[in-house]
Amino acid sequence: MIEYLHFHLPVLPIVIPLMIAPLCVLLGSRHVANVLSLFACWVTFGLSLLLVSRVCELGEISYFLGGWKPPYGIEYAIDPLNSFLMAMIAGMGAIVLTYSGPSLRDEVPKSKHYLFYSLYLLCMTGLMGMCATGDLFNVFVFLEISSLSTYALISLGKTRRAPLAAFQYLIMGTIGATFLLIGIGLLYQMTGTLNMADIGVQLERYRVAAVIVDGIEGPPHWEGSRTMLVAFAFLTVGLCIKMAVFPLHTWLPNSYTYAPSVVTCFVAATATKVSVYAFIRVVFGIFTPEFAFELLPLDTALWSFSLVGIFVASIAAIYQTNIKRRLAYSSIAQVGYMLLGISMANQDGLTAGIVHMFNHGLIKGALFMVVGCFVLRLGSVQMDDWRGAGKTMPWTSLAWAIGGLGLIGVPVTCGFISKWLLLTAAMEDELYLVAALMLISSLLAVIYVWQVVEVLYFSPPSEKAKKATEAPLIMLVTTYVVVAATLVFGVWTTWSAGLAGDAARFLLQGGAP
Amino acid sequence: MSNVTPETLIQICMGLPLVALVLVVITGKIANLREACTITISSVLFFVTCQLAGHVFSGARPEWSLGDVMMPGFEIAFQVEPLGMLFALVASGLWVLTTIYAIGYMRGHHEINQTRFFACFAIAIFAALAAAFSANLFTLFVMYEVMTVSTYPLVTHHGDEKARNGGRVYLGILLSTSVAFFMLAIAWTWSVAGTLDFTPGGVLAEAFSEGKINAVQLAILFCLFAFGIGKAALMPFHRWLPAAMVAPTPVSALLHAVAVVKVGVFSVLKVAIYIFGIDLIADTHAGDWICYVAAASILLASLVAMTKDNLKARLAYSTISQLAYITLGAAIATEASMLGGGMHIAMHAVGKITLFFCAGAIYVGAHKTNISDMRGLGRTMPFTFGAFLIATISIIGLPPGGGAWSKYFLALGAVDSGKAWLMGTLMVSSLLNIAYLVPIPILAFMAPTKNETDDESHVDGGWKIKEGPLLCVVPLCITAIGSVVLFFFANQIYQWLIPIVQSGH
Amino acid sequence: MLVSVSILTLLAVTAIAIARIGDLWAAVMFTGIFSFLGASWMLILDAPDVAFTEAAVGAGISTVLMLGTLALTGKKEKPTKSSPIVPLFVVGVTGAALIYGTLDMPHFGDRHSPVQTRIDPGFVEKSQPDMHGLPNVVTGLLGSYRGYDTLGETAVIFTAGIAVILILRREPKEKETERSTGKKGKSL
Amino acid sequence: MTLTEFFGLYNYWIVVFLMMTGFYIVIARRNMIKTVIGLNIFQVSVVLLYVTMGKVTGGTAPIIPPGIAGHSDGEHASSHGSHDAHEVVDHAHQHAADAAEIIYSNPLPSVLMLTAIVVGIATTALALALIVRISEDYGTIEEDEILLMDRRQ
Amino acid sequence: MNSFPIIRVVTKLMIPYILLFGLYVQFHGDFGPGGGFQAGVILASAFILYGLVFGLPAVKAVAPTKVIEKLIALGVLIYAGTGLATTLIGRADGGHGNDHFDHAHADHTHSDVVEMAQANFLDYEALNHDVLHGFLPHGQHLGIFLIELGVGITVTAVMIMIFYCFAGRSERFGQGKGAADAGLQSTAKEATA
Repeated sequence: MIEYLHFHLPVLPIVIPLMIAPLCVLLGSRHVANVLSLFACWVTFGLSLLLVSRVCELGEISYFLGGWKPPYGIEYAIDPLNSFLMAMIAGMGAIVLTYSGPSLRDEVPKSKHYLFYSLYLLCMTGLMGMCATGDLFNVFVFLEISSLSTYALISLGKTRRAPLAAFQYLIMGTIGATFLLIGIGLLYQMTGTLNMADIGVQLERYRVAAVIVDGIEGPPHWEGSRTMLVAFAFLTVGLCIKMAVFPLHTWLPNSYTYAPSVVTCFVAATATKVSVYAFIRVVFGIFTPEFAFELLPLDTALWSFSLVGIFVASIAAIYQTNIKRRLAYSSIAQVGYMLLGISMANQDGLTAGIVHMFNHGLIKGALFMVVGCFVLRLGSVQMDDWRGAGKTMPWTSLAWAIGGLGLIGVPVTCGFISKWLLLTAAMEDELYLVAALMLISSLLAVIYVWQVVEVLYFSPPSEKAKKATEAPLIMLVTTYVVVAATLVFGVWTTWSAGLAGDAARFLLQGGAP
Repeated sequence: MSNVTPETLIQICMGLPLVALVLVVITGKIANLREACTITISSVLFFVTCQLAGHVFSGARPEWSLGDVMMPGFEIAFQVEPLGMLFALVASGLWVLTTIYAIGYMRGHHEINQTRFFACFAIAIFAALAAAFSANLFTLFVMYEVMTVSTYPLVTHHGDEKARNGGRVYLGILLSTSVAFFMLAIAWTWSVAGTLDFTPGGVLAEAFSEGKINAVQLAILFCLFAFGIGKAALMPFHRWLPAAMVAPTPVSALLHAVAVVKVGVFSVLKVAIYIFGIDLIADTHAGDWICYVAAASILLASLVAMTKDNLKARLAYSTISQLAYITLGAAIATEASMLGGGMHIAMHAVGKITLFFCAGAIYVGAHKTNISDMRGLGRTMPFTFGAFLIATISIIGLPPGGGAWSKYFLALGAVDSGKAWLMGTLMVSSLLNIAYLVPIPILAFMAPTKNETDDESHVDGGWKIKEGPLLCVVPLCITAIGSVVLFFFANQIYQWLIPIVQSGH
Repeated sequence: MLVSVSILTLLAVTAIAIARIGDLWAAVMFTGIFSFLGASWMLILDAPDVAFTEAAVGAGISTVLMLGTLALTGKKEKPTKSSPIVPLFVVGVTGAALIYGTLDMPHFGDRHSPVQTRIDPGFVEKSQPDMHGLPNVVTGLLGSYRGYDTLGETAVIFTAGIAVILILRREPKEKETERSTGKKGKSL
Repeated sequence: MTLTEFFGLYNYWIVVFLMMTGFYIVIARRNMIKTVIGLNIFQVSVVLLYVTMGKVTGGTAPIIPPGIAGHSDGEHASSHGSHDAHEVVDHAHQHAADAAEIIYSNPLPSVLMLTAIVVGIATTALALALIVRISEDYGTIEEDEILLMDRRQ
Repeated sequence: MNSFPIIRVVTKLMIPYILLFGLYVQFHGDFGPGGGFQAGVILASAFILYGLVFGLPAVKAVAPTKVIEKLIALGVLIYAGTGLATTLIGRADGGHGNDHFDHAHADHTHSDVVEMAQANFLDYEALNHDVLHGFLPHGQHLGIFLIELGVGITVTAVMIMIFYCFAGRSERFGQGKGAADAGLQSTAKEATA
């Protein structure tokens, strides 16, 4: 049994939810589907943790699907980075699903629950699959699984704007996916292979050693670089749409706002991070950072876009009265921090970017879970209706305050760790301006988080808040588990920052997937 | 107790407030039990701190690290040196008194959410101790922020509009300065020096000699630290202090005397001594700009204090002025000025807490907040105003108040460094201190009450003593006596602190 | 050559027609034709499986689906007021980038391009022993070598099916009302 | 720009043109069905791009003719099981050699595009379902009008 | 409906052939173009045609919604189940599947996997068996057959389900009239308007 488990460990966390999803539909009962999906999520989480420990122990693990080695078949390449991310996705998936019960009953008609569970599992499958795979086309396929299920899940929202938001996301998302597909096609055209590691090796053939003129080493140079360049551009743009980088973020606020609370929790905690991961893979696993950052001025472009995005989105967040939308804009800003780290392309910066993926997932998950509790009890996401809820829902409000501190990046929360790492990385790189702007921008978070805290605690209660009672125990407990995690990973960072550091080292040592 | 190693004592010291926190939360429903727990633990803590102080002042430098939980280079580690020890002693000693006082005040005033109050109080003390013991800037920063956040619920305790506005300014200024300047400065230090450990003699000297940072940059860095440590309330980032006056008086006492402001100036001193090094500041004149700012703060805050009729507001501006002394001490960067700054932490703490205790006692006892309403009040509250007078003397810097010594050393430092004009500043400020503090007790004792016939306490021609609750009055008497005792005890403190300025040589 | 040029020309013409036409019904029909032309060209490019699928999907299913949707919504597109400058600019830049990208590409039909040579032996040769003589190499590839992609594809279809049920299935009336009233009861 | 380059690449350029037309329809049109039509054209064009890559001049479809595939005509369905496995392999190899004489176009792009087409139709179906819902809820499928309605609310 | 008897008759005549063609494409995919997906589309089109002409209730009587819904899931389960089965079987007698397979000769890229007596997910070599020789296909063939079956079932069911859902939204159509009627009526309305 153990041997079997160890051997198939890379594929089981993806296959289990993938199989349970149709099973939920086949059995067609709400309760059975609930139990099954919970089982699937927690088992997946357990397996991914096991996978992380295996990777730490053995190093990179390859798994050949169908027994066909690349370049013929599809390979699963598990390394510190993606196993880490998979564990996070599965963990968030499991905890959010455990949390979901009361909120789901409130927001989604009961007769649709089993379908919801099925799609939820599929979404998780898609995200996990995107992480695990070492095959570029397979990324596309799993991206689409997760995207399609996300569109449908978003459209489940109560208002009529939910289907509209889903449609807008669908259009943007499909454009992104098609761009990705074009990029993959161009790369395939140049290399004849789809395996990421293999593409990396093949692209090296196009590389011409740097010409030394008058003792000065010229810039490195690639043959056929025009196609590579365009391929890279299309992959980048496609993924940027998916991760909601600033000018391409238009789909995100509506999607997060109008989706059912549970969906927002899960999607906000995981989906954009997976795209960021895919981007990291493209930059470091396929193209070299040399290609991306020296041949192209990508780093400058990235950090300027990130910073503009951080400021614009943070300021936009301040002006939102709808709290879900406020957090959605904050998510756009936070993606900027991740890209900022990645754009530095060194050990520290990359570590910061990766660790922020993880930390922000936790924090945003926690905050949206809090929003879910409020929505259940207050029936509203408008700040006006939340007034004074701190008195009738003290525990939920406290969770918001702690989670908010994480978002701001106050010490002892995990948000601080990522901010700190990013800051030191920027200073190391002598990007003083970036460092200063980043710090100032993070103050904007204080405003948009604390406005809500003040509304909760210092305003006379609204009609809704007066009548409200504390959220159901199961939702509170799960929310506090995530909130506690943001604190734990703010102090004990061996696991988060340590693993992220390993992952960054792995990527920078040319560790192709 | 003697068989306990100093390392363990550190752990106990920082563990006790957390134990108190847990106990307070658990026993929250039963007020007497809750407060018994707090008092017991704070007393034990003071005792343990004294034990530890015995070790540290006799030359031990116990260390304790949280182990491998943080990223390499940034670790939570503790090491106790005399300056931190002194701060810890002050904090833990005054915690006992503040707790006793708070019980009297909170009950006398029927405050809500007392459990939350005591819980946050415990966290703040924990943060103060941890900051005092911190072995590197990173730990210091973490604890500094923990304190900011944990005191926010204390400041906004009343939960009304006024509290919200006060809290907004409090959190806004403290968080933004710490994030925008302090954090940047730390990261800069890290990238230049490669370490954040507090090292006798400073860590930046080497980087300076290697040319990684020049004199102007050093000065900028020093400014970043001085302004970034917003709790030191250097102008123009001082607004949070008066804003935080919306808090209940024990909190104000905690903020202004024990924990918050002291952790600020303590951090400034610590950075000046252990990150820059006295010699480096003196050689590169990195602190000159801050000298001007601090001197200006001293005078301006005193002037503003004179205009305030609200007692707590006047005390708040007085605090700003007094804190600037300590920052000034750090910026002047001579041995004497550093020692003076260090001593002033203790002297001012004891003096200022007395004043705040008095303000609270007046509020509880007579429901007066404005100075102009306190005419003749000294006759009904002689102990309170007596203590107020004694503390005033210490704050002004007159013998036999403890403050005399610290100001003496600061002046000495100013002369040493060749900035004789600072002497003038100190003199003027002392005069201003007299001008805004002394009238209060005089008014209370000498002036007739505004409307004597209406005064209930004026019965049968005699003055009936009507003090605040006993639990309020006893602590303030103790601290008033303490501020006098410190005058005679100053040599001892001087001896304790000597190693911090000498270890660099 | 002539055939392919004419098909390509027709494709381009159809595409422009679709872009310009205001009547949705006609646009859908033209889309079907576009797919069909595309399928024909795929046949010329030696991809009968893709051509078959494209014909079934593009000219069949998606046309039917769109017509069905049109029957439920409306057939006329309202003229847009927004200026086409920005979209044209975006499309122009994207297109120019792609054209630029093609310049270093192996030429059409090149037998020595990486696509043809990277995998050696190629799938056609390799699949014969591997698949025990399966004639249609595409099926072997689809089912076995890249069977996992196909599993993903099936999952996508499954997702779409479930999603459409979720979005469009009408809930029984009484349950709907029960839900709206029941919710109020619960929140108390 | 040489003539060979032109003839070697004009296929791609036309495909690019088609892609961009589709892309233009997607981003310029405010009618939702038109947007979906645009997506369809965009995707079909990408399929064409891939399929174009797989083509070899003078090649044929990657389906091995029955004669070469090593099985007597008309026995496809049941032949494999009845053979001894080694025999199958031998057969296969022999005929693989035969097969090598014929040039086959690369089957991999076809396979990828089969998947992509399926993904495309799945997306279309989902999009259309959403359009039906939106049309029922708002009474229109013009994005401008819907945004206006939402703003007024 | 009565107004178009010809359509009804032609439809009834066509449907068996469409079904037959669908099955052919399903099971002949190994040899010519086609496979589960195309077959699924064709099979579904037979049902859709039936529904279009005879109305939604009629086709739902033949293929009830519940059944179709289960079939959607069943197909995926068959596919993924095949994959899971290979891992489980491969474990039970892993070596077996590769006994008569000449690695070096065939350049089969199985790695050390085989020595560990484990078959990877979707490795159909594990499906070699000794039962019903000559009737049931072997290894890769059996695997491809099964997964194509899974794809076929899912695609058929999904296509039918999509049709049901869209048709169910049309009020006129949902009442039992054919879409042909509905469409004609609406065009007639437009003409008069």
